[in-house]
Amino acid sequence: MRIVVQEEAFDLGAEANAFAAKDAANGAIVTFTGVVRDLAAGDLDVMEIEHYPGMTERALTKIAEEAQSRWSLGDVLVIHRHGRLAPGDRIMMVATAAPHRKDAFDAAEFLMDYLKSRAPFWKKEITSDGADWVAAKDEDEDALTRW
Amino acid sequence: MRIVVQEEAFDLGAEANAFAAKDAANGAIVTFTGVVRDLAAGDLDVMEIEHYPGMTERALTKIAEEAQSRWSLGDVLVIHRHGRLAPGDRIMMVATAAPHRKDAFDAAEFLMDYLKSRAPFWKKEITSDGADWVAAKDEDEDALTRW
Amino acid sequence: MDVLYFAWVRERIGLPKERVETEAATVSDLVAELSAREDRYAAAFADLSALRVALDQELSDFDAPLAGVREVAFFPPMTGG
Amino acid sequence: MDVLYFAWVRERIGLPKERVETEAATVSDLVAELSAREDRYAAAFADLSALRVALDQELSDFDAPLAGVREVAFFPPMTGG
Repeated sequence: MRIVVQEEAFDLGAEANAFAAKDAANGAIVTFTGVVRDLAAGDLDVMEIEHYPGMTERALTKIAEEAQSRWSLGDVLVIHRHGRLAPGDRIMMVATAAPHRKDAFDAAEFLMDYLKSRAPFWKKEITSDGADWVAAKDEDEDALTRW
Repeated sequence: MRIVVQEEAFDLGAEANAFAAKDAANGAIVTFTGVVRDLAAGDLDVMEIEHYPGMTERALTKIAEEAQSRWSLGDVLVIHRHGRLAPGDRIMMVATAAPHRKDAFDAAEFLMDYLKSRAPFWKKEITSDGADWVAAKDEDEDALTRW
Repeated sequence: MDVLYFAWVRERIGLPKERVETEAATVSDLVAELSAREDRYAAAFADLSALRVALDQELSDFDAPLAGVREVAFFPPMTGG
Repeated sequence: MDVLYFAWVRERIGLPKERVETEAATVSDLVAELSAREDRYAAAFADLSALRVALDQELSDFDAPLAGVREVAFFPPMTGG
């Protein structure tokens, strides 16, 4: 298990290759990568991600451990950035390795659902019109009920 | 949409980076990579993958088009190898890009479920004891019923 | 028409592809015709529930008509991914 | 104890962290105490349903006791991923 919280960009390809290089016990590797989207209006300049140093690592570790206890996983990776990002930048990624594909998929979706609403990150969108904190979505909270 | 059927190895990292480099319209990128597993016995020497040239590309294209019609996707990638592979080798990958994570995850799972039972590939496991064609699993056929 | 065999069907029949001149109306008729030829065909086609068929590279059924079909392929259930 | 604020709670109160000497028994008591201090606190804590609280870096509730707690953090619902 590897949990990384950092300001710098990460290399999705290098991380995916390193993660998938482990062994022949895990037939299934799933990655999810989150990318800063342009707003509908198309005028997003910067996305600022604030986090709670200390608690962030604890929360991510707890979520990853919960995934490992629920599914048969060979490995879990979580990388999440904070600081200032631009549209198209990669915010975060998770990766799961498992003997079977269903476990790898379910665990990756679980990680994402929990990471959205239970890891202490907050997003602020800065446009030419000003700055707004991104509101939590009811559907993200609802997504937790299926696990 | 890109469909690749090839004997040569592919570079998961390079493919993931290229696929995710497209644009800021898709906030969610999911990849699935299949790896040749060691058998429980641990003595798999070679996995031979036979396919039906012509039909393979048609079937994969049809499955990818079906995914695009069912979910809101920005892009789809399918790479599948044939020929002789060793334990730990990467057999195939799919990638999906979507504005929303649920679409990217569901489409990737759909692609995998259909690819397992509806794309003309056949696997043969060669061990020190001999060679056996891998039998299709009922659970893989059953997985299709949820879509 | 061209008849193709894959995986253990190919191994059992002993060739990957052959040209077959036939008046068979359906896939089942073609299977019966081939099975009558030689034991290796009869062995390969013994259990149709273990086989799949594609007509011109599209999955099909054993009761499908062969009119206009140029390529028939027989193989076991697929195991991709 | 240390009290931390994040996102718009931090902006509204105007600081990220402060040392608070308090006898408050629960989180709610602490919120009431802070809200009584100045308008900016009252504004930040006006709608508790829009807030979350963590005690020593674990998510908690507003009726949780503060005994033994070293670090309290207030913030809006999280938006990671």
